Amino acid sequence: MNDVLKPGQTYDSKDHAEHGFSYGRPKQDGVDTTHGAILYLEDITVSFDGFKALNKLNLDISVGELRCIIGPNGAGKTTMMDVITGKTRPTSGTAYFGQTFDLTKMTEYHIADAGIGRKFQRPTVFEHHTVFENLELAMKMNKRVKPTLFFRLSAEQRDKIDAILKLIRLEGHHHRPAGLLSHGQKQWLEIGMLLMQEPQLLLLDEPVAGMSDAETERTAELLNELRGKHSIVVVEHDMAFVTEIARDGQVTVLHEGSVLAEGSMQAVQANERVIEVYLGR
Amino acid sequence: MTSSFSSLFSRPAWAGILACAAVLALLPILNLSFPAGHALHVSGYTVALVGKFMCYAMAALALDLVWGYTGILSLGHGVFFALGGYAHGMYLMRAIGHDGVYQSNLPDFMVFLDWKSYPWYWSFTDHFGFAMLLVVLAPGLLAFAFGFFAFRSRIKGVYFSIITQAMTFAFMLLFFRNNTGFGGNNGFTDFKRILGFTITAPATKAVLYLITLAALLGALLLCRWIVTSKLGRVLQAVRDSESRLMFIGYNPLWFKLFVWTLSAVLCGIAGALYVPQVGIINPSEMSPGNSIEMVIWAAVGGRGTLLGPIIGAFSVNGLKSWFTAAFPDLWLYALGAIFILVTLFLPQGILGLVDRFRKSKETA
Amino acid sequence: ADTIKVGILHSLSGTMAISETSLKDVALMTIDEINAKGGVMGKKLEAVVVDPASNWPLFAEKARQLVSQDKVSVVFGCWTSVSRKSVLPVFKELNSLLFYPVQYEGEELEKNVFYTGAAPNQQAIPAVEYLMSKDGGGAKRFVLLGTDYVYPRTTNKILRAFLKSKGVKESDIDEVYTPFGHSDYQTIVANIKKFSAGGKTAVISTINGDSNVPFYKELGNAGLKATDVPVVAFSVGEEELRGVDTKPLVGHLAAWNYFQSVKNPVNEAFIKKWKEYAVAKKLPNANTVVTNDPMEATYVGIHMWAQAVEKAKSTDTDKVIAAMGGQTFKSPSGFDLVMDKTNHHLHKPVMIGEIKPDGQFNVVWKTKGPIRAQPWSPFIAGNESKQGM
Amino acid sequence: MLQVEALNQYYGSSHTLRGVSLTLKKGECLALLGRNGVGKTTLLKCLMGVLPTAGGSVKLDGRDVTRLKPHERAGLGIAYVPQGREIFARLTVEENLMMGMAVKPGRQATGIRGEIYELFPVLKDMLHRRGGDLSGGQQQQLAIARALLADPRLIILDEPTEGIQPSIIKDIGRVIRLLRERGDMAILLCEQYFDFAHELADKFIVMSRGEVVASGAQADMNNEHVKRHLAV
Amino acid sequence: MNPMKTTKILLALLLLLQALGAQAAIEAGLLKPLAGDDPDARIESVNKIAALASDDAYKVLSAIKNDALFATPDGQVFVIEDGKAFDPATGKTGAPPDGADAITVNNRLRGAVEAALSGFRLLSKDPNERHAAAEAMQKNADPGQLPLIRQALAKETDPNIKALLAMAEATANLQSPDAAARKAAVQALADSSNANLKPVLAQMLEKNGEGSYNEPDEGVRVAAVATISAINARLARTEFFGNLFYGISLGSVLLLAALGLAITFGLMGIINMAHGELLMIGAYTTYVCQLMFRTYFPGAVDWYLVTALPAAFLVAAAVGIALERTVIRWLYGRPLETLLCTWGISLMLMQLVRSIFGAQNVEVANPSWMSGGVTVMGSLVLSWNRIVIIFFALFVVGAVWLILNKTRLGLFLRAVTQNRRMADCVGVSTGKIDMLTFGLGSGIAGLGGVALSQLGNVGPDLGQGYIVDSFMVVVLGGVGQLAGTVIAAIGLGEVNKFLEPVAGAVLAKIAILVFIIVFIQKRPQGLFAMKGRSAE
Ligand SMILES: Nc1ncnc2c1ncn2[C@@H]1O[C@H](COP(=O)(O)OP(=O)(O)OP(=O)(O)O)[C@@H](O)[C@H]1O
Ligand SMILES: Nc1ncnc2c1ncn2[C@@H]1O[C@H](COP(=O)(O)OP(=O)(O)OP(=O)(O)O)[C@@H](O)[C@H]1O
Ligand SMILES: NC(N)=O
Ligand SMILES: [Mg+2]
Ligand SMILES: [Mg+2]
Repeated sequence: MNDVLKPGQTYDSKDHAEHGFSYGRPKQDGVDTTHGAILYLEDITVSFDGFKALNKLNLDISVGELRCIIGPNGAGKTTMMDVITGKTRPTSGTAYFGQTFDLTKMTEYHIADAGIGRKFQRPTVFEHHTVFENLELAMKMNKRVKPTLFFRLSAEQRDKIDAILKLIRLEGHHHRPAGLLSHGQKQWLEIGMLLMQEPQLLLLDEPVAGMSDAETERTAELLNELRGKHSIVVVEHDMAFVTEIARDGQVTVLHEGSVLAEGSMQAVQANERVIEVYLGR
Repeated sequence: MTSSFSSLFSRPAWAGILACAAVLALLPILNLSFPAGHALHVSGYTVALVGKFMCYAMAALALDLVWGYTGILSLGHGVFFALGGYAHGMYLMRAIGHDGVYQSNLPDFMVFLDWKSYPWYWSFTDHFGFAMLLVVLAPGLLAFAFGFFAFRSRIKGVYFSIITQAMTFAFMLLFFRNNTGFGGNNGFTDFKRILGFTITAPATKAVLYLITLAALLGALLLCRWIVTSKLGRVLQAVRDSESRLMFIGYNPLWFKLFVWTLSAVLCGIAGALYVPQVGIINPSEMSPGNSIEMVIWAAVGGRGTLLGPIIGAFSVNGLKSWFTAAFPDLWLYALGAIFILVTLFLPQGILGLVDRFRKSKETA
Repeated sequence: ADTIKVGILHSLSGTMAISETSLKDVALMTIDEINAKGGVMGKKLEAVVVDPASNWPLFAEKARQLVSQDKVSVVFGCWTSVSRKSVLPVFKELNSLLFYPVQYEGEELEKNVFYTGAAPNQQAIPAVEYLMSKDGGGAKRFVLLGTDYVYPRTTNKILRAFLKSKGVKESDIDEVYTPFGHSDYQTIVANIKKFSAGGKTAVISTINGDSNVPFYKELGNAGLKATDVPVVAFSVGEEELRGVDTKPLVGHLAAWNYFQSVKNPVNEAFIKKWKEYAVAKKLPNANTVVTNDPMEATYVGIHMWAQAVEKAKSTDTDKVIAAMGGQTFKSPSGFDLVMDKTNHHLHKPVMIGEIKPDGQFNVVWKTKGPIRAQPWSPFIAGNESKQGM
Repeated sequence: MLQVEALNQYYGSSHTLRGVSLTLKKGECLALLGRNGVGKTTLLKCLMGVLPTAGGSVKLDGRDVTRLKPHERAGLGIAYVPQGREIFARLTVEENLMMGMAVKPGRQATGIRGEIYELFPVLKDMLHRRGGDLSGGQQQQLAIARALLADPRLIILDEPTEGIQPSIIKDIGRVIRLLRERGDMAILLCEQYFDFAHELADKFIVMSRGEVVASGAQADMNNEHVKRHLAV
Repeated sequence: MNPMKTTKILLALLLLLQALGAQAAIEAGLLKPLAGDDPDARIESVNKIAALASDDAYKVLSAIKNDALFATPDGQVFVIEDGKAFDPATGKTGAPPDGADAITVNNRLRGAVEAALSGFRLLSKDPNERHAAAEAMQKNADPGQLPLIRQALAKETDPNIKALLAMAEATANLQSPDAAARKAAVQALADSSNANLKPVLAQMLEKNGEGSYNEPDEGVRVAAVATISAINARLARTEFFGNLFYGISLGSVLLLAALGLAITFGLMGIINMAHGELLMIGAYTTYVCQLMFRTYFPGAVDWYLVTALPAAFLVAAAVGIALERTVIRWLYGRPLETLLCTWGISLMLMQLVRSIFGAQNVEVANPSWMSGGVTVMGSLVLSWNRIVIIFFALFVVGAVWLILNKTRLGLFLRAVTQNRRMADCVGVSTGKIDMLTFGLGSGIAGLGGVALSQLGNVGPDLGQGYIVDSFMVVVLGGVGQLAGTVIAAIGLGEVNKFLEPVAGAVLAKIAILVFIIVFIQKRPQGLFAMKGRSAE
């Protein structure tokens, strides 16, 4: 029984994608990104009883890019992530992961499996599992029933978990139930879980909310390390942090469900409309 | 493998389990080897009672697997128990042969409904092996089909509990109908023999008893192995936050379906062992109240511990048997009070009490 | 031992407690009565009461407990046929005795059981004959309405065959079943009304237990009067009517082998004793207690058993069985009831009563004397050969 | 007005608060600083009465409230904006605001003061939306508005800027400053956003592993000693 | 008994004596057989007495009907009412004689008396009496009654009664020797909704032994076909409305049973297995109120419900509050523990009631204004108790809705049930609100119990019969959704009642359960699911 896929090995996951069920198939290692973009959102509209949380939103993320998204409270940033991860079905519009994965037709676990990982705005971890188990659960492997039943942790995998534990500074806590962690610790744990998943696209919804300035800095360092290895989308309100990680990459400003401005951090910060609706004077 | 086998339980837990099993195994032997009146004699009534409790314990164990670990509260496990029982009962009915009231090769109730031959769904039930297959398949398939649709629709929490209750209630009404072909309200009773052995013979009873004990132990080990595997941790994650689990790439459907079906099958086996020992199976086993009682056994013993539900099934039923005879007019007060006191003062059940006791000793 | 233990196996909780609790009390009263006269063979009787809680497998367990743990000499108990069926194997296996006091469907004869209630020919058939007679209203069409279990099913099967033999067409018979505890009779009452448009109709009700009250309430409110569509019930007695407002039901019928309203000295003494007992033991609602047929059958059964033990000079099952045949007892029904020599059933008189506004019955018809039970109804094919054990 | 002395608290066997003491006067704003998981939220919960304390006392205007239930403390004028917002998810925004006035007698709790909408204009558009449907930042604003509606004498804010857009952080800052300047309210502000806290506080305390390790006036906040306790 | 003969005698003498208005005592010989036990003689005697058509005869016949006719062992007959004995043989009133016993009345005698009385009543002064008599007459009128009907018709002023009488006349005319009269009668009956006519008309269309139609006239047969289909159409419509009504009625019962649970379970999240017992307590409170009225205010016994409603509410609420304070309050946020605990409570409450009131059912009578029914569309009887209960259910739902949505208590209650800790922090005394909420839910269950007592059993197991249904209703409607509960209850009632005639009671019930299971698949959160983020 091989629990973990060897590089290059793939499972076919086409046939069940449209139905509401499928085995938890491991991701295809190669998302087809021949055109250089890993995520395309086109004309995405999400409407809740007439209220448009997203309004014809367009967004492209290229492979290896680190994109920051900012925007007023209620602009639709979280909703956008909901659409990408299959939590919310858009009312209209298309969303593609690479060339082949139509995200609007896939289930949450299938999307996760295909290589999109997400950190939620409110930290969500398995509260009754220990920190260690949280990481073990998130670890990249064949997530079907049988392999899970016969799974044995290898030394390599254990090392990986230990490394991550260190990274998120919860080494001493690995036997504690995650529910007993403080708010900020949960944030970290969730980032750790995300890393265990080894996704190609990371979605981080307000990763430094509730972190102290020092910790925010560390997170920025971490993201800078990951830059290039993964494609990353970060939503944040902390301008210092955004400036730090955006460097000279693109920053997108959402407002009322669509893109208000896009450009370098300096350009965006200077934008009158952005100042008016978001930054304030 | 052996090392992982022995690591299923802690050392003291193993000792306790094996000691209990040995004592239980001794009961029918004492019953057979010593004449009534002898100091070491154990009455047939006691053996029959303990045999019944072991079946209940197995049902409670099965329920704990889905409830305690996966957070799926079934208020309809009685239906699986009963289906296993009915499947075995069909064989036992056919084994009566011509010894029924009407000396027909049909069961009395069919003669009585003017049926001339067995309906199709009774085919092959005269073969013991096929009946045993049915014991597994009937509850298994029902659980699989029911679970598949329910879990696929992401029915959760009380909604799931209530539709399991609706399911068992519907089955009860269906089996109460005489036209359904399972003996209506009377169900199956008055069995004569099993595999050629007289069912009331003390030796047959002892063997049935020992098989039940073995099945219970086997089920315990199997469940324990499952919950300590990584799959067990996934199940608990399903219980705590199913949606989060999906975002890290698991499809909860198959995990839930796996334990749900397994649990139903274990429950069906318990029912199948119950029928020859108790001597009757009828639709009241599917009444919603019976399923709720199973939940109560698990809760009283300590949910999510596997051993707890077994202890719970023994203690609740033991008390009930004692109370109904000792205070026939007041027993419901006593039983009701116990349920209340257990929930208020032992939120982790009886096993929780043991834990607490051990902890307090450790710290002291 | 210096006492003789007797078991009492009636549900004191659950759905059947409604009917069975009073049987337990009557049994205890009868035992007191026998003890007051010196007991049996000079020994006092000692009752062992258990509660099988309307749960059929529990009946089997409790029966086993009574016989093998408590070592009782005889058990008085059960109400529903299913509870009887579930304890039968136990009594056979342990060769012990059960006295069953309720009317039932027949089709059974067990060496270890004495049936002190009515077989179908001692209740159902005479009742239908009465309905077809001029005095009973000359019914031409019949609704057979029952709870879906073996007693009503069997009884109706027998009645169908009987009606057929009387020339009633299939289309003039409607058979309807409801589940136990059914409580909404609107549709059924409307259908009865519809059916009765086709000619003089009577309803034969084998509804058991809790459902009777909603049925009768619906019947009363829908304006179906006994003079239009009489209902004859086989499981509704004085005890059940305590829970109903009987004014709208006046004239509807029940068939039994005993009614509280029967006038004779034995019955008067029986009722008086029961009322006094209820008060003395502070039974709930002691001031309104009533007697009914299964209570009488319990009373008769215990006395006959005691007589048989005296005769056999032993409580040994086989000896008592041998001594039971031919036992007579002066019963509250006003007749000397005889235990049949061979078939373990009593010879019983049949009575038909109409409901009175006070919840009692007005006996409008009865047999001249007790009649012999036919547990194997001649209206069921293949029963001709089965007469004895 | 608020006097906390030697407060201790345990989660099971772990000692989360170790003899925390602090005082706060009317019209003052105290910033509570510290790294993740040092026990800030725990302390605030103990002040509100949500968690039981194992030792020490909490006094409000000299009155010992250590044994009072949260609603009794609310009745005495403490309002709480918890970390994680704790909006009533299935009540509308308007109803959530009405809940803010739960401490007041029915007659005085008929309408929502317009002033609230001036402070948080977004809420006005959302009055009939369910609280749980709001975005994270909107919920945070709702939580603060809810607390203000009680007209408290002590307001406890647990990381009120978390997840809030910069312009509104400025607004919230303005609100807090306004309240402080009004002088009829004591403010206990737990904050990770140092500059924000620095701007608003009159004084501060720093916690580490359940203990107060530094405290002082606003002017001392930037000193090295303090920074060390906040660094990773 | 032959009704035709009866009415003939009756009629002849009636017409004869009416003019005289004679006031003669009844011969003792006529009365004596009434005291005997020869059924035929008694019937004959009834008919003869009826033929006297005097006030005394009316009195005697009514007395038979009302069980007020007594006989002494020597065969003297008295009407005994209000402690006074009237001797019809002498016309004197005095003290009741010793040893007088009520005469035995069976259905046959009662039927004869009713037939005889309906003749009297057709000409009664009371329009209600006349209406009832005309209605009875219209069911099976025969030609012998024609003169009587015509006479009544001539005198009748009330248009409703007139229409009924015309229908009765037509019914009687069906057997007229004159084909034209028969045809007119058949055509006139096209407006009838009397199902009893169908076999009569159908019989016209059947062939007799000689191969010719029973009805010789072609035209009459054609008319009969038309009339039958008209009656059928009307009956089908009636049946449809009947089912509709039965469904609403069943739905309102389910609703009343479930409404309290919609609060304790739906809002508070307590899996309250003792809910059924709270219904039961309401029903027993009704019983006790009735008992008090019977004992202390026998004159006003019809109004016992007026006190039973508040009493049941208060008693059930008090029991609920007691449970909440002693047991349930320790279990908030642990719904499954509440299941276990309330199951225990339910066992104890049932046993408590058994100990106090006995295991048997107790009798709760409908007050007279809730007895019987109103006839609509010709043949559909809508019983008063059900009509009252439908309106009562509406009232209770309305009240609950107001409390939940329009009061501060309702707001607090919803807040506490959603986030207990935060509600506490904003200053709501959660303990008090919990107590009041549980009390409210329990009290409403008590009100449900009052309603149930009017329809079915009042016994220790009453609640057990409704607990499963109640949970189904609340869950189907969507937990915490009052409107959902209402629609689910009515919907289940309707589905059940439209299925039942087709499938029978058992299969209908099974079908309903399957329907619930399937429906939940489609809407996993019930009918009125919470949508959006707030649902999580
Ligand atoms: N299920 C829903 N029903 C109704 N409205 C919703 C729902 N989900 C989101 N909304 C609304 O959609 C808008 C966008 O919400 P979203 O959470 O995406 O904002 P955001 O950009 O993430 O804001 P924040 O920075 O505050 O987290 C908000 O106004 C919110 O109230
Ligand atoms: N319910 C609990 N049971 C046990 N330990 C807990 C519980 N809640 C918090 N803790 C632990 O107590 C410590 C203090 O937690 P607290 O939430 O007070 O931290 P904090 O200072 O508010 O951190 P943050 O800045 O991340 O919000 C942490 O180590 C946390 O793991
Ligand atoms: N035998 C009966 N009434 O079940
Ligand atoms: Mg957001
Ligand atoms: Mg905190």
